[in-house]
Amino acid sequence: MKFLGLFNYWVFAILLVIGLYALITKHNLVKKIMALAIFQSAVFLFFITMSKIEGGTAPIVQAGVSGQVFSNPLPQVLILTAIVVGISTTALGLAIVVRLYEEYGTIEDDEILALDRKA
Amino acid sequence: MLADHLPALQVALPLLTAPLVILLRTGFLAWLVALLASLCSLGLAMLLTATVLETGTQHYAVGGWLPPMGIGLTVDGLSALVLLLITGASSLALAGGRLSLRKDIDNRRAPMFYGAWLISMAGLCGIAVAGDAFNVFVFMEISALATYVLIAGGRDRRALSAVFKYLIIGTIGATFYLIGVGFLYMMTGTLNFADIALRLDEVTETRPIVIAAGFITIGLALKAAIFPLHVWLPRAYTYAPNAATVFIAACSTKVVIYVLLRFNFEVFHGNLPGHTDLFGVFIIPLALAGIVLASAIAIFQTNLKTMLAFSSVAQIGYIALAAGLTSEAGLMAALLHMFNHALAKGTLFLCVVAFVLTSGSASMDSLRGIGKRMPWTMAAFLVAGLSLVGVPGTAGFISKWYLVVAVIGWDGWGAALVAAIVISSLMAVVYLWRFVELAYYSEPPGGEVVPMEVSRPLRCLIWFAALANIYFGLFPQLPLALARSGTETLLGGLF
Amino acid sequence: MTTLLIGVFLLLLLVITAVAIVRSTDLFSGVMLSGIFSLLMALNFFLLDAADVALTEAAVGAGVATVLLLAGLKLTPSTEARARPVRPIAIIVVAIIALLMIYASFGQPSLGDPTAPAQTHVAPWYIENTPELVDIPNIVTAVLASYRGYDTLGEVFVVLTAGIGVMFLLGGGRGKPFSRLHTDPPQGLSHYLIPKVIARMLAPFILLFALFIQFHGEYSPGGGFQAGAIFVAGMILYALVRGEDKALAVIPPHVLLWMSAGGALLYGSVGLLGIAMGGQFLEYSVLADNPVTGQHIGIIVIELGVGLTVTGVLLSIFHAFAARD
Amino acid sequence: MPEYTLPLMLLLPLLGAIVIAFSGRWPNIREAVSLVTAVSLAILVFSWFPAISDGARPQITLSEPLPGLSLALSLEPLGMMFACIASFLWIINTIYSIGYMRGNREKNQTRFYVCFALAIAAAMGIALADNLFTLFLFYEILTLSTYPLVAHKGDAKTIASARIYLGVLLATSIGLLLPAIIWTYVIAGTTDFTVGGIIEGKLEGAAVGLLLGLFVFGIGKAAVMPMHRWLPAAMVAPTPVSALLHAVAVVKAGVFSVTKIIIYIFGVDFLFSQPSAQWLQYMAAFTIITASVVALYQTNLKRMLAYSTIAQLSYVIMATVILKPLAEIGAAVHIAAHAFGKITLFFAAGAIYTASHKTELWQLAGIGRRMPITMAAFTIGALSMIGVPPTAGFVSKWFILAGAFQAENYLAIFTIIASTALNAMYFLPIIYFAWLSPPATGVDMDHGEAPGAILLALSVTAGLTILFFFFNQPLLDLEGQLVESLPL
Repeated sequence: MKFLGLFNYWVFAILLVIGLYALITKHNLVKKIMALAIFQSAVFLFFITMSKIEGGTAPIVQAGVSGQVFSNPLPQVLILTAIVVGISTTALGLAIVVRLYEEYGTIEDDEILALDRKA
Repeated sequence: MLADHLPALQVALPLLTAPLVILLRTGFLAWLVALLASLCSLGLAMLLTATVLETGTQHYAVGGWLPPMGIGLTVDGLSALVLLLITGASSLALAGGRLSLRKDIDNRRAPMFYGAWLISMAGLCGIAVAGDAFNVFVFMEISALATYVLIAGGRDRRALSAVFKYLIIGTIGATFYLIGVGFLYMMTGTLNFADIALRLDEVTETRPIVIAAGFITIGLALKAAIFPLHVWLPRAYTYAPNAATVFIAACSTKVVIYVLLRFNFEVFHGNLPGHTDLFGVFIIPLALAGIVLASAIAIFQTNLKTMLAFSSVAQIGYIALAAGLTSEAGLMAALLHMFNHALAKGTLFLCVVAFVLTSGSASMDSLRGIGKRMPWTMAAFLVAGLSLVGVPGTAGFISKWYLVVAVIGWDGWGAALVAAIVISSLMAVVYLWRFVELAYYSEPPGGEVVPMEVSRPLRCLIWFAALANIYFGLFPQLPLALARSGTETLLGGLF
Repeated sequence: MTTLLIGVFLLLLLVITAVAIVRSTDLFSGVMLSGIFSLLMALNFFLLDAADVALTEAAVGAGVATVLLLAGLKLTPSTEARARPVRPIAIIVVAIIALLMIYASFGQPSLGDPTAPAQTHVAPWYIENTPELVDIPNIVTAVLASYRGYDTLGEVFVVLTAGIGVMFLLGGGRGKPFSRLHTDPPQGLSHYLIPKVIARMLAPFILLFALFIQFHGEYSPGGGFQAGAIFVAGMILYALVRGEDKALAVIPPHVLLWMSAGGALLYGSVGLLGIAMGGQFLEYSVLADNPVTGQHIGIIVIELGVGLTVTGVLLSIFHAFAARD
Repeated sequence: MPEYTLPLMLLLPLLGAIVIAFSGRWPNIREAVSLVTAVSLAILVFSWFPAISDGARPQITLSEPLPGLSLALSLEPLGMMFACIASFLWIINTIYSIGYMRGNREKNQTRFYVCFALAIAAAMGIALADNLFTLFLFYEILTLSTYPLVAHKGDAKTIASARIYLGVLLATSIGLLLPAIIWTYVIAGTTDFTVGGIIEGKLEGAAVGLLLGLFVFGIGKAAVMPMHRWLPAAMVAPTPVSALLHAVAVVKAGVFSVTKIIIYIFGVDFLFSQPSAQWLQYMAAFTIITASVVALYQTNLKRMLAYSTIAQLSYVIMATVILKPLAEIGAAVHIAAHAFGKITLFFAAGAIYTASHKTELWQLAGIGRRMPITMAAFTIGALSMIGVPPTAGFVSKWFILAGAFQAENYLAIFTIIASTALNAMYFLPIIYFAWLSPPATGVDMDHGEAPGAILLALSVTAGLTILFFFFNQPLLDLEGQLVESLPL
């Protein structure tokens, strides 16, 4: 049971390193942005896992019902913010990629580096 | 009445001015409003500093909810020091960078640029006043995104590839930080710094805490460009618009180091057995490598901005080294060096703004003989350069002095560390002097010496900054008081 | 137990999808897989009692992010240059990180443990006191908008900054807004009958749903951000079907700019109003005689601000991408 | 005399520098300002002389950047003498410079005068320093302000030499002197110059020798081998600058600092009791002999004089570390005596260059007939270097030798005698050939004396070298106090 209870955390760890691996090794900039999204999603999973309480329900008070167990609202709030931060980063990153493609004609970072060196 | 709300206003003022700025129609107006907002922030920071020095640490509960339920703001000497840096650097860069920015940023896009500038500044201020670990993350991301925009404003296309790299590394760093905060929340159930520190004592299982310390330290080290995690910095500094470099180089990495110190000393130090040693063992070798190698790399640069950027990596190494000693003297040295290095680097980059304004490029070749063409600016560059080296009478000397005193007191390897500091100081002399010789004793491109000094207001501003380097070298009472109060808060948990 | 097993199954799917995203060399299928990844993630969040987050992840991850990535891919090559050899060193490094974290996990409270520190300190206070202090059913909204309203203010500015950045880089906002507005061939999918009809029918409902989410956020999952994202999804659908220029005619760029800036300003001025009325920054209790009413007013207004900014910014970003060749 | 006149000694040349910088367009005004500043500075400095002789010790603190580390000025006998020498010789050097710079039509003359005034301000700061921190501050300013002077010509060769000059001086000061100061501060808690020293009881054994080494080699301006490389390199500078380096300020600042540190930081008594500090006199002896031998092999006049200076500086060092009262007086007096002699020699070398563009020794044969005044002065200077009465050099050597006998220090005695012989061997032939030989073949002798300003300057210094032999009592009185105030 302990193992099953920690399974979420392991998936978090694995997703995190999959994203990190792709970030390090991939040269395609769009791919890097996707990898960044996986990387960040892993952290979302981590926080939301933390918020779950056994037998709990979403923290919305229903009129007339008492004695409910609510899952922890705080990590959820944090992740709402983090998701927004993530999409903002993605948008900005993509805009930079588009501009890079217009300037260099490629979105592979090793080719961009080679062009920079030549200059 | 407003005096009670200074911590919140410090962030709210520039933050809320930004949306107004992007609605403006011309670059000049946007610049003017941004400058005014920046100056007002500087004023607020001064008021706040005075208040902190007079009455001690300021606490503020946003929304009227007391921490740890709500988000608390905490302003102590250390925050005040960082606030002064941020707002001062921003005002200086905006005031001195008008013409330069007008060249770099076309009028149509300028309001967006200045809006991003204000948001970046507000984000940094937000970090400096935050008392909440997640709030730090939010404002770190605000300032980071805005800073990416600032850097992407560079005219060279390499600014784009530089900023993309920065974006990826910055995001990894911030996410690592967030993971660390998550582990801390998991084990303590709170996000408030002071509260985390309080409740860490009760945690019997420390494995997740150690992992949290690791993630936070590495994540922040990435953003602070501590060697060898600095790869994003030199290109970002080099290709950013010159005036933006003044601002970014003076304070953005410092603010991250500020968070690093906050966390490692206020939260972990004293609560996590062996953390202090581990922190030193981790950070000191990296700092040393950074100090020596980055200085060496700086010697071989052909672009003035890149040279100064590598010098920044080395100087960050000094700060990290001093902090890694985890002693009172070491922390004093670290905090002072944050202030003094910002002062020197800000002045140097401001001179670069002036150089590029008249000669069009920051490559060493095009700056030959600049000392004859722009004697005033070059002299100011020299003064700030001496401060960077740590010549007595300049601000840089004060922090180097503290650093060496702290290092000598460190048992075991004191002499070796002193040697490293000395060697890198000498390398600083070498890379600076390479440029000084070039500026004074080689023929300008085209052969003729045409006086082409920048406008008088800019010259005055540059000299104002240069003289500040001397003033704080002779009368360092203000940064000393702030650093001392900051050291006390940081080590508060220990004594 | 069943939910737990479903969770395990979903998580395994997540890992497989992630690997597939990394391994695919066709970026289009990568984008699609990313969308699936987000949906799976959203399902997982739902299982973990995080309804608001699930909704947001679905709207943002599967919706907005996918659209943005597609818009980006339209302007850049859509395949990776070539397959690259696997780097053993990188694998070793990340494997070590993973192992360390798994090692650390044995010191962590397991999933759902009600005695974990995270569940016993601040969180119960929110659950106990919200009915009395803020009196809205959705505690997530209460925390988001009131207790941690300062973070949310920051969040709005993150969005605004992204918008500023994209407009700065790709054009938009004031002045000569988008490089290509009126081109001869009919834009969008308007010449296909079925999508046209469906979209015509769907778009108003989507917009209506967005408004519901906006103003019902206190009672059920949702709020300004989700509403904004859904509203934008509706507008994008409209733009895809009727063409860019039509969509821009409905909400012109300078209006989007005003919305973006205005929303953020609205939020901020509520904060300053709190100071003006004798409270702290972002203190809503002082906005009315009755503190609880004050909280309600504050939350509604700032959620509106969030919605405005998110809509304005996301649409501006979309147009900025879409208008580029 | 009120104490606020102490900072005035720094401000005066500083102010002069600013005014000079702004009057660059009118050379006459510029040089008049230089001269006026120099004269008023000298008046100011000399007016303190009687008071200091009577035992006054004015002190003033300007700022205290760090606790226990202040920017403070004070005046004591050693500093008084250094200030007198520097300020007085500045006047003469200014007169000489006017003749030299105009005579050779040098470029960038304004920069020259500005930097010169700055260097003097720095030298005053060193003379008045009340603690190691203040000393270090002005020491670095002196290095930096003389760099443009050394690099004056601005061609590639000059720049390379100036780089050595700056490199050695900055590297030694940052690399060795600064750590030594910080070390002192850490163990003693202060860096104030205190009668009797501040180290005693805080440091023992080999560490004392190490600290002394850091100080002595850190003060590269004292040119103890192997830190002497900068001095021959700096010979590319115009002659007035060489005079500044060798006589007025720079090397004097070096030996002055070493002497002051030995007396007021270590304490003579304490150092005498430390075997680990004895290496310094061997080093000094080695430097004296080696530099003299090297001088013997030089063919360029100025380079020969440079090596002669290196040897003479180590005289002062050695005299100081004999650690006996008479020797300490000798050390102090030798700073003055060498200043008069060496400035005369350099003025003469510059006069020869200005009048005939001769720089090599073999070209000087028979030049005495063409330039009698110059060569007469040169002869007096050379005799003073050797230590022949009635010149200044004799007085100081006498005291040093007396001190050495008092200490029964045979190493010092032998070194002094041997080096005197060596000095004679390289100076006397020049004098002989200059006066008595016919010109070498192929050397033009169709020139006369140098311009009047130059002649005036070198006559004055030559005269002083002689006069010092007869009228040295005030200085001996002053430095006698140094000894009385030392617990010997």
